[in-house]
Order: sequence, then C-alpha cells, then structure tokens
Amino acid sequence: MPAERDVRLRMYGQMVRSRCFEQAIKVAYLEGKQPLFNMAKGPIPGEMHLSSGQEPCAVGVCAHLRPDDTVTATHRAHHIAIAKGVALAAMTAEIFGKRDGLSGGRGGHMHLFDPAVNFCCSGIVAQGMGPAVGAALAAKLSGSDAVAVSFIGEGAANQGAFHESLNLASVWKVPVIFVIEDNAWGISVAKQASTAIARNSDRAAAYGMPGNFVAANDVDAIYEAAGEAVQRARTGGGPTLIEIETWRLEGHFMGDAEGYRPSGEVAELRTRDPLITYRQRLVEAGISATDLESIEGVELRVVTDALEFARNSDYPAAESAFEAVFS
Amino acid sequence: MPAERDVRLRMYGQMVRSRCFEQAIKVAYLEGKQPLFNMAKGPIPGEMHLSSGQEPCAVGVCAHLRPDDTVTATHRAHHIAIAKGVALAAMTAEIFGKRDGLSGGRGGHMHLFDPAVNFCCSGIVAQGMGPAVGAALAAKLSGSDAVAVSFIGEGAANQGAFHESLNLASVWKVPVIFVIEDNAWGISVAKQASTAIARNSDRAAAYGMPGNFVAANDVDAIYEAAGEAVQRARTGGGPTLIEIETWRLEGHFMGDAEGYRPSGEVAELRTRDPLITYRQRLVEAGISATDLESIEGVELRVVTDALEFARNSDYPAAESAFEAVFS
Amino acid sequence: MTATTAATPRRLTIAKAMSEAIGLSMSADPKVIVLGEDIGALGGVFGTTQGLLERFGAARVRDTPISETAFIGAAVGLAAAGMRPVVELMFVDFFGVCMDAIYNLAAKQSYFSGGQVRCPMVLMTSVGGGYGDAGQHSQCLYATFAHLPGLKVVMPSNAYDAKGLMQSAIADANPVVFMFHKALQGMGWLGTVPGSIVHVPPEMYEVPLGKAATVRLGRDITLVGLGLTLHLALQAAATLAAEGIEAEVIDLRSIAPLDHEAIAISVAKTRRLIAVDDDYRSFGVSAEIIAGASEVGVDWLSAPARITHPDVPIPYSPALEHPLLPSAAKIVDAARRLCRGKVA
Amino acid sequence: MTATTAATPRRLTIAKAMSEAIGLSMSADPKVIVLGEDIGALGGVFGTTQGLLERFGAARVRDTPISETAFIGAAVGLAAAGMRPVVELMFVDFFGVCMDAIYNLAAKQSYFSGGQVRCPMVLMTSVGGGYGDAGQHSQCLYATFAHLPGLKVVMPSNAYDAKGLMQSAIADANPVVFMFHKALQGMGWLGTVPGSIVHVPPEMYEVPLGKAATVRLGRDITLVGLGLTLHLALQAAATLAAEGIEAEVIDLRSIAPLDHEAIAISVAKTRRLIAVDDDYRSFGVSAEIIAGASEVGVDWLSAPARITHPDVPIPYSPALEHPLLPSAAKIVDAARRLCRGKVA
Ligand SMILES: Cc1ncc(C[n+]2csc(CCOP(=O)(O)OP(=O)(O)O)c2C)c(N)n1
Ligand SMILES: Cc1ncc(C[n+]2csc(CCOP(=O)(O)OP(=O)(O)O)c2C)c(N)n1
Ligand SMILES: [Mg+2]
Ligand SMILES: [Mg+2]
Repeated sequence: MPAERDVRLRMYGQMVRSRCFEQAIKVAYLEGKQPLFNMAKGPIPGEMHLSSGQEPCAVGVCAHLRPDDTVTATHRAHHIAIAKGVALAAMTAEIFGKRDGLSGGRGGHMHLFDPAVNFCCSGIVAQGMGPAVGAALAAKLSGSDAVAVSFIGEGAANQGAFHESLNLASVWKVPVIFVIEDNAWGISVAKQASTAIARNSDRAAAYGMPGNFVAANDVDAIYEAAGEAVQRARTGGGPTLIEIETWRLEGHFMGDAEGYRPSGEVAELRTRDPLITYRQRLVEAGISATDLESIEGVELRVVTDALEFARNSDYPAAESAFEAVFS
Repeated sequence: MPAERDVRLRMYGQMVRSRCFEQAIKVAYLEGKQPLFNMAKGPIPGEMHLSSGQEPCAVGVCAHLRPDDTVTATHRAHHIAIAKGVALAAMTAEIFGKRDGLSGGRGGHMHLFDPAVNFCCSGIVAQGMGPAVGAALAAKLSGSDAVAVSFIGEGAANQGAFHESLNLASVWKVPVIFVIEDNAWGISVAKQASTAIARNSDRAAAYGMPGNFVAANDVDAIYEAAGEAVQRARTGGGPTLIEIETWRLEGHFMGDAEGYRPSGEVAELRTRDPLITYRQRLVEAGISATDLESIEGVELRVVTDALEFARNSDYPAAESAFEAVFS
Repeated sequence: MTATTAATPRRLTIAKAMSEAIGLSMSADPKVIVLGEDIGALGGVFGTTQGLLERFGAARVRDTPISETAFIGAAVGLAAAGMRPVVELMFVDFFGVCMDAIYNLAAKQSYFSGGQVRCPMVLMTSVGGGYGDAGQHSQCLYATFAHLPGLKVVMPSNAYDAKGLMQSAIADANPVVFMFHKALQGMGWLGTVPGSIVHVPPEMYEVPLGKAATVRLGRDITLVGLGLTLHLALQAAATLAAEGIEAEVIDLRSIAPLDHEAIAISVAKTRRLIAVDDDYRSFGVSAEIIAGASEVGVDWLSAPARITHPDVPIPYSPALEHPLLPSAAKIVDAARRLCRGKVA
Repeated sequence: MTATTAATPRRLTIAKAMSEAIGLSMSADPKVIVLGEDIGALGGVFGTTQGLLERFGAARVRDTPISETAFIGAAVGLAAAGMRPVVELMFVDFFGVCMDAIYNLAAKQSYFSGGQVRCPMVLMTSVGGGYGDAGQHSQCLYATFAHLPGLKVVMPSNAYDAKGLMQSAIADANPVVFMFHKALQGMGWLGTVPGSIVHVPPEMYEVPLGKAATVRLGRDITLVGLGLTLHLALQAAATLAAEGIEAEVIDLRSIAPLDHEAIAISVAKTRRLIAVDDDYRSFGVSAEIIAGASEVGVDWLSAPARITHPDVPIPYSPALEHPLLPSAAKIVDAARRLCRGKVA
C-alpha cells in the first residue's frame, strides 16, 4: 500500500531529524580532534559511523513498527534508532558518554539499548540477526502479533550468522524481517569484490522466504515493500528478506580518507541525496514549502535540544562502571 | 561421462572395502563394551560414526581425484578416507589408538590426516569447508590444476561456515567442490525439521555456482556429476556444489538406539543397500560373478590385514603425547 | 512428584537431576523454554532434557538446526524479551562457532543497557574427556568462559548440586554457563563416577551461585577441585588420611565468580594448597586459584601446586590421554611432597 | 632498502614495522601471502599491510568478504598446502565468530597429524582500548588465546620487536597469534605512546618467540608488563627510582609460551612482584604470572599483586573507562605498598 500524505510527511520529518542529527554529531565529534585527528579526544570518543544517505531504509521500514516490535541494528544505527523512536536526548547523551545516556555511558554509539521501544544494536557484523529471530519467537510464543526487524549492511550478508538466522527463521516461521542496507561498501571493500551474486535478495530463495529488492534508495518504495513484509509477519506468514539500494554519503567511519573510493562517486550520489529528492517529490505531490519548512524547523530544534541535553549532562561517576555487569 | 567398466569395478571394490571396513570396525568397537556399553572401553574408544550406506558418495567423487587433490571430510569419514586412498593399515591403527597409526594415536577416528594423499577430517560440523577453499587457492596460486573437495552432511549445510565458504570460493573462483551427503538425518533431527528448503543444491544459486542434485545414492550418477565438477574446477571454471541423496544404515554413532527414527525406515533402506543394488547392476552389465567375487575376496583381505596390523601394533609411549604439539 | 523420606534415598544421576530441574522450572514458569540440538525426541545427547518434549510439547522444547550462532543468538533475543531460555551447546568444544553470541551479546546485554535489558538464560554444555573422544570433543575450557565478564559459570560434582545449581541458574537474571562433566553425567554409555549419583529431593530448591562448598575438613592441606576432579581430590584425601595427612577438600561448584574467600579461609589454616582441574594448565582455573590465594598473602608452608591437563591438545589414544589427566595418585604424590616435613 | 647508520636512527611505528616485516618476507618467499578485511587498497585498518598490494599484487594480497570463519579456515588449508598465510582478524574482539578455525583447526593441525601437516600461519589482530570504542572493540583477550595449546601468542611493545617478532612468526612452522596494541600502533588517528616508536634496522632479523626481555634492572621489585602496560611499568619505575625503589621491568613479548623462567630469575632476586596487564582480571595473564612464580616457591617479602582491567565489560565513556585501565600511578602505588618497610 502506498504511503498516505501524513505518513509521507512523518517519514520526511524523520529523515530530516536523522540527517540533522548526523550533521550535529559530525561537528561535535570533530571538536578536540583538530588539527590532529585522534579518536580518543573530544566530547565523543571512539569510532563514529554516520548514516547520512541511508535514512530512507530506516524510515521506510520503521514507519510500520510499533513500540512492542523489536529492532536489532548494527554499528551504523543512528538513523534506525531515530526511526524506531529511541529517546533522542538520552541517546545523544549516551553518545557523549554521559550519565543521562541510555545506559549511563556504558554502551555508547555502537551499543544503544532502549527497552521502551525494543531497540538495540551491536558492533559485531550480522550478530544482531539471531537475537531478532529470538525476539520474533518470543512474540509468536506469547501470542502477540509483534514482529522483529534485523538491519544489516550488504557486507554482513557474507557472514555465517546471515545464513543460520535466515534458515532458522524460516524453519520456525517466525515474524521477522531481515533488511539489508546495501550501500555498496564494507569499509573499503566494494560489494562486487566480496559478494558472489549481484542481488542479496536472491539469497532468500535459499531459505524458502520471499526476497524483495528496492532500488534507488526510494523511501516510498521501501515503505511499500516493508509494509507487505510486516503485514505478512504479523499475520503468521513468516519471515521476509528485503534488500535496499542505498548510499553511504560519508566515510566508513569519521576519519576515513576514502582513498579507495572512485573519485566523483560521492559527489554523484549527493546529487541524488534522498533528502533532496524526497523533498522535491513531496513538493511535486503538492505539499507546500511552508509545511516542509515547518517540519524542518521542528526537527532541527529536536536535534538541537538533544545535543544541548547531552552536553549539559554530567559525566557518570567512575564507580558506576562497576554497576549493571549483572542485573 | 559415464564410468567405464574398469572404473566401475574399481568403484565397486572401494565400496566393498569400505563396507567390510565398517563391519570390522563395528565388531571391534563393541569388544569390551558388552554387556554394558561404555564408550571408553574396548580396543576402540570414543564416538564411532560409521558410514555404511554412504559409500557411493565417497567413491563416486574420489574416483576423479589424484593424490595431489585435497579432501577435507567430517566426523563420518572412513568411506571418504578409503576412497581417497588413505593408507588403510595406518588409518586402522590410528583408530585403534596405536603407535603405527597415521598420527601415532593422537588424532583418532575423527582426526585422520594422511598428507601423502592430502586427506584430512575434523569433528566440528562444516569447519572443513574453509580449509578446502584454502587448499584450492593454494593450487590456483601455484599454477597446479589440483582441486579440493569438501564433504559435509546435510545437517552441516545450516552452519555459517557453509555460507561463508561457498561465497568465498565463488568470489575467488577457486577449484573446489562442495559435496553434501544428504542422509536425511543430523543425529536425531530430520532434515525437514532443520532445513528451510527441500534441496540444498538449490542454495548454490545464492553463490553464483552450479548446484547439482544426485538422487538415490547412485554411484554411477555421482561419478558423472562429480566428473563434470572436477573437470570444471581443473580447467579454471570455479566451484560446484553437489548434493547427494544417501542413506545412513547405522545409528548416528555406535550406541545410538535410534528411537527417533520411524520404524521400518532402515529396513526399507537396506532393501536398497547400494552395495547390493550396484552389484546387481554390474551383473546386469555383464560382469561375471567370478570377477565380483574375486574383488570381494581381495577387499575383504585388505581389510582383514589392516585390522590385524592395527591389533598387532603397540600402544604409543605415554611421553609421545607431548610431541608434535608444535612442528 | 512423590514425597520421599530420608530413609529411602532418591538417587539420581546428574543428567536426571538437570532434566528434573528444568522440568520443574518449566512447570512453574511458562517463560522457560529449551533450545538446542537433539534436545527434543532424543532428550539431549547427554540426557539433559529427558521427557521434556513429551511433557511440554514442541513449542517449548525446540530442536534446532546445527546453527549455534543463530540459536544462541536467538536465546539472547528471547531473554531480552523476557523469556527464560535454557540452551544446550552439545559440547563446550563447539564454542568456537558461536562465542560472539555468548560473550559479546549475552554477557554484555545487561551492561550495555545499563541494567535495563536483562539476559536470563542458561547455556548448558558438556565438558571433559577420558573416554577417547580426542581433541575436539574432550576439552573443558573452564577458564575460557570464566575469563569473560558478564557470565556466571558453574559446574556440579553431584546430582544434588546439579539440580540446585540449575534451579538457581534458571532463576537468575543473568546468563549462566552450566557445565556438566561427561564423566559424571550418568549416561550408561559414558561410565559414571558413582559419587556423583546422590539423593535428590523431588521438590524445587536452589544451590547458590558463586559459593564453593567445603566437603571435607582437614588441617594439613587444602585440595580444591571441581566436577570430576573433586572426586579425585576426595579419593586422594582418603588415602592421605591413612598416612596421617588430613586434607581439607573444597568443591568449587562455581567457576565464575570464583569463591576466593572460601579458599582463603581454608589456606589460612592449612597453609598448603593444591588446585586440581582437568582443563589446560596455563591460564587455567588452578592458576587463578593459586594467584588469588597468593595475592592475599599466605605464609605458605610449601609452595602451592597445580595438577591439571598439560598444555597439549587432548590425545585420542587412551595410552596417551590417561597419563595426562589428573588422578588421585597424582594428588596424593603432590600432597605428600607438600606435606613432607610435616611430621618431622 | 638503504643502509642506515647507527647515527641516524630509523624510527618506525609498529604499523610500519609490521608492514616492513611482511613485505620482506613476501619478497624472500613467494609462499607468503596476506588475507583479511581491508588489507588491500586500504593497507589494513591499523596499517599493518601498507604498500603491500601495490608491491605484490592482488593475487598475494587478498581482501576478503566479512567471513572470518571461511578466510581463517582457508588460511589453515593454505598452510597445510605449504603456503605461509598472514591473516588479519581486524579486532581480537571478533574471535567469537571464527574461533573454531583458530583453536580447533590451526592449533591442532600439527598434533592431529602427528607433526606431518604443519600450520605455518600468522594471525595478526589488534587489541586494547582506552580510546572510547566500548565493549566490543577494546578487549585484549590475551588469556583467551594463550590458554589454548598449539598456539603461540606474541605482542610487541615497540617497533623493533614488532618487526623481529613478525619475521619469527612468519618463519615459524606453527600458528602464531600476533597481537598488536592499538595504543602503540602509530596510526595518527589513535594516538601513540612515543616509546613504541624506535629505531628499526632495514634488514631482516628475528626476535625469538617465547622469550621475555628484561628491559630495566632493579633489585627491589619486579614489574612484568606487555605491550602498553610495559610502557606504564617503565614510567612507574622512573617515578619509583626517584624514591629509592629500584624496579626490574620485564617485557613479556610472548604470552604463550610464557617465559616463566625470566620472571623466576628476577623474583628470586627482588622477592616482590607486580604483574600488569590490561586484559580482564580473573583467569588472566597476571594470574598465570603470579601462579607460575608462586609454585616455584618464592620467599616473598610481600604478597605478589596484579594490576589489570577489572572483571567488567569495557565501558564506553572515558569517565568510566579510564579509571578502570592500568596506569603508571596504580603501579607506583602498589609498588610503594609492596616495598613498605624496605628501608626500615
Ligand atoms: C564479524 C565482524 N567482522 C568485521 C567487523 C569490522 N567491520 C565493522 S563494519 C564493517 C563493514 C560492514 O559493512 P556493511 O555490513 O556493508 O555495513 P556498512 O558499514 O556499509 O554500513 C566491518 C568489516 C565487525 N565489526 N564484525
Ligand atoms: C558445530 C557443531 N555442532 C554440533 C556438532 C555435533 N554433531 C556432530 S555430528 C552432528 C550431526 C551432523 O549431521 P550431518 O551434517 O547431516 O552429518 P551426518 O552425521 O548425518 O553424517 C552433530 C550435530 C558438531 N560436531 N559441530
Ligand atoms: Mg555496506
Ligand atoms: Mg546427515
């Protein structure tokens, strides 16, 4: 089913929020890391994987999800967390390593957990897939119609966990959707250098489940494909694999010089930036500039507030490092 | 290409040798384990996975292999070792834990290594697949036309290593053949309870490689399918997946009561015992009973000699346990 | 479940005790489910789930494909969703195909979520050799698991503890690795140390995680064992007693957290220590025991010693394997050496 | 390769030293090849393979899919076939997806084959935290690898040792796990302890596996460190010297086999010992060091101590992580405590 007007506006708003967030994080991340870039310095330490360009994947899929649906995501998870409705201020504080962060600074950027909306992510490629199958089984056993969604990158589709999880999900016929964000790169390795076939969605046949490919980072098309899959899962139809063509507009992580990337590739992709193209499409569909600007203003404010909250939060007490090892 | 007369006789001989071997091992294994079955007792300790019924898979594939081709096999490996030409007396002595065994008693039944014919096996499901890809790459890099073959069970086809190894082999286009011996059971779990699709060979499409299914445990058909695959590998055509329908005529391991197995299943399979049916086919093809009996006599003798060698060999000196940890 | 009087001991194997504990927990709490290879119709290769499929059905007792990464990962997701999965990894030796789900997901779920997402799961797994199953099916790997924070690791030496530790493990809000030793499991085909088969009350009860048990009192030397080696230590203690050496024997029961306190109390008295385990020697349980006791500052009467499997892959041939394993005789020899001069 | 005189030191980072060692080995022996993620055009995320693709081409410097089980397994097959693969596991934290290939295949190939099939491969992998990369990208796991027989495990503290250990590792007939510490690697974006950047001769040379180096002599206390903690120990020793405490400092260099002898010789003299490592505390390197020294029977002047990361997943926030890491100040404090009464 195509997205209605209000859904489209909501999706646009989330894409804007996500992009504003990544831009704000990018700026904050570089603080204290100039002129000499050193990952350990500044208000945000460690690796930083930005999702700019990949917003449609998160937004188009999560538009169908409820708080009781589970999402497991990856090292590149901000857009997904935002689309799933993770508390943004607490998430930002977490990324700043602060006391008011989702886990009081224990997890950080690659380990965001928000039980209120059943969101989590993990830094080891493809390892969120098994947990998603488990979450889906829990829903099925409890008689709920909740579903689980596992996001991975196309590079992760060559990891053993992919195979095991798709097979298990199909054998158990649990309500889970596997979403591959194909941004064509696994760090410096191009998809065609790592993947034996052109379309990962064709691998669904190896597990007796439907596999859909969505081209060109198109949030409306993603919305439709995901809607079908979520509907199937909620009604006992079992798992689906969705592969989305998307674009990595930044380096693999902040600090990546991207020497391996063909020159002009990113510039070309930026001409098709999904934020720009989707805005145009909405304008063409008759949404007024004022409406869009108002959304943009709201979302920018939400992000600004979250950053401010994070900056103003204290660092956690050192002793708290010893808490929560066990529950 | 169909097998010629002498190849068929050689294959029949190897099947006979393999079956005689398993029968002899079965008897020896039970020595000292009666009336109370205890795995630790008797001349052969530990788990024992017999291959009776699966001889065609090993024989039909290995008929195309040379000593410089590599084979990696599994916990159920005797038939494959025999077909690959592993020194039978030393292999038997190894299974008896004796000094003259392939590795002086260090490896045993699940860890048979014979570098003279590049054979090895391992007890962890599907983990021989990566090494086979590596052996194939070594051949390719050295400019040799040697190939590698990795045997696994159908249960192992749901292990992550399967996925990773097939993809890697295809990306690297190395001369490797993956052979699935589908005996319908992974210990007590039936294939349809563990595998999302009916034919594992269909999974080859997920890796852009040919996948062939051979029905009914037919050694001639296996020979043909394997011949094609080996030929393709030797001539730079890359990997192949072959799935063979075969039959486990014994328990998963010795001592398995097989309460999970439908009654009558094994009895029915025994009526189609490949040794019996192949013998019939050879008779129908005009091979004389005398010729077949002479083969059978020779093979039985080879096995009897191997068992005798093993029994007569001494146990290794205890201190030798400390040798060969490092080379 | 029938009442049992003390007069008629209800002697169970560890396998039966584990099955019973899981069954009681499943009856009491619908959130307890069981996953693993061959745990359904077969009842577990090591008998850990006997009768459960028949009693609780295939929805709650689920045979899996040979896909440890996926089904142990699934257990983490189930636990996050409030279920209490009991998962079997058939042999601990197979950890190499699925350790990420165990140590990076299960073990860290609580921490990464600031304690908001729990991980109440039990990973039960068989350990140990001695029956000729060679280097990929005979390992212990106690230290491999105990080294990694966020996991509790236990191993019973007898059926009573097996049931109580299993109840505690299932009730715990955290991932517990429940190791069971094949030589104690009570499967006919494996042979069983008789001392592991003891009276087990039919009702639910817990044995606390993280607490060792001092199972024999003695003034001269402390012997610490776990699982199979506890029985070896007890045998050795009996021999030593006949020679006038009174050994105190501690059953570790929990490997992580390790009950250093119980050991410290004992060695403060005996001032002699032998740690005995059947895992690889270096970086093992016995090293941790000796380091823990030493850093407290014991005024040793003789240097502490460890008896372990050496740093060698476990060989197949009994002629090679048996001499490498800890034994009562080795413990007796070492204890005599440590206690030399005691009488003088 | 230009000759270098002692007068103009040729100061390299560990990353460069590793690349250089691999390159020299590849030039000398066509059987040496490199496999791993991002080791081609990128030259390794941690700079371990810089320039190798350009020099040796894509047949010998092979980027892999994110399939550690397959490509480390492939390395075992390559090694069995007589090649000498150098494989990168990008972060040691990822061992959980591929440990079987490492510990059940590579580590046991020689043993299972009675020494007939060798496994000459190097697994290089990054370790360590301190830069805010959190619990799945900051671990050390020294003991996890060193516990398992059939593996040699090394870690350099400086570029000279890095090159020599890498040459030795590639030349060795056995699997060698070559750990390199991110805090010493010399990648601009990670920050680098300056002491790790030292003169490296351009030619091939070996630093022996299994041998520790005593890098500072002292009579009062023995400090044992490795990788990053070696530098902390040296810093502490300098502070302590100003207070009249002369510390002997040992750089482990090899974790397995661990050079217990070098430590025993030192503690026989100092009778005080602090082991320092940044892995998890329990069942760790420091426990093995203390146990090894204790079982020899040292007449301690004070109880041996260990300084480690505690048994807690590595937290993300610098406010949480930094206090958990070993530091020179913690070593100084502990050494003062152990040496109290020295002067009296
Ligand atoms: C098992 C494992 N191997 C390697 C890595 C290192 N790594 C982190 S992200 C990444 C690339 C992932 O590519 P992809 O799945 O396409 O996701 P993307 O980064 O493009 O979003 C790699 C190799 C890891 N985290 N986990
Ligand atoms: C990774 C791993 N998981 C589980 C096992 C235990 N196991 C040994 S054989 C086996 C069944 C294998 O089934 P299949 O691959 O079909 O081979 P078959 O036994 O039928 O020859 C299992 C589960 C193992 N050895 N390795
Ligand atoms: Mg990608
Ligand atoms: Mg099978």
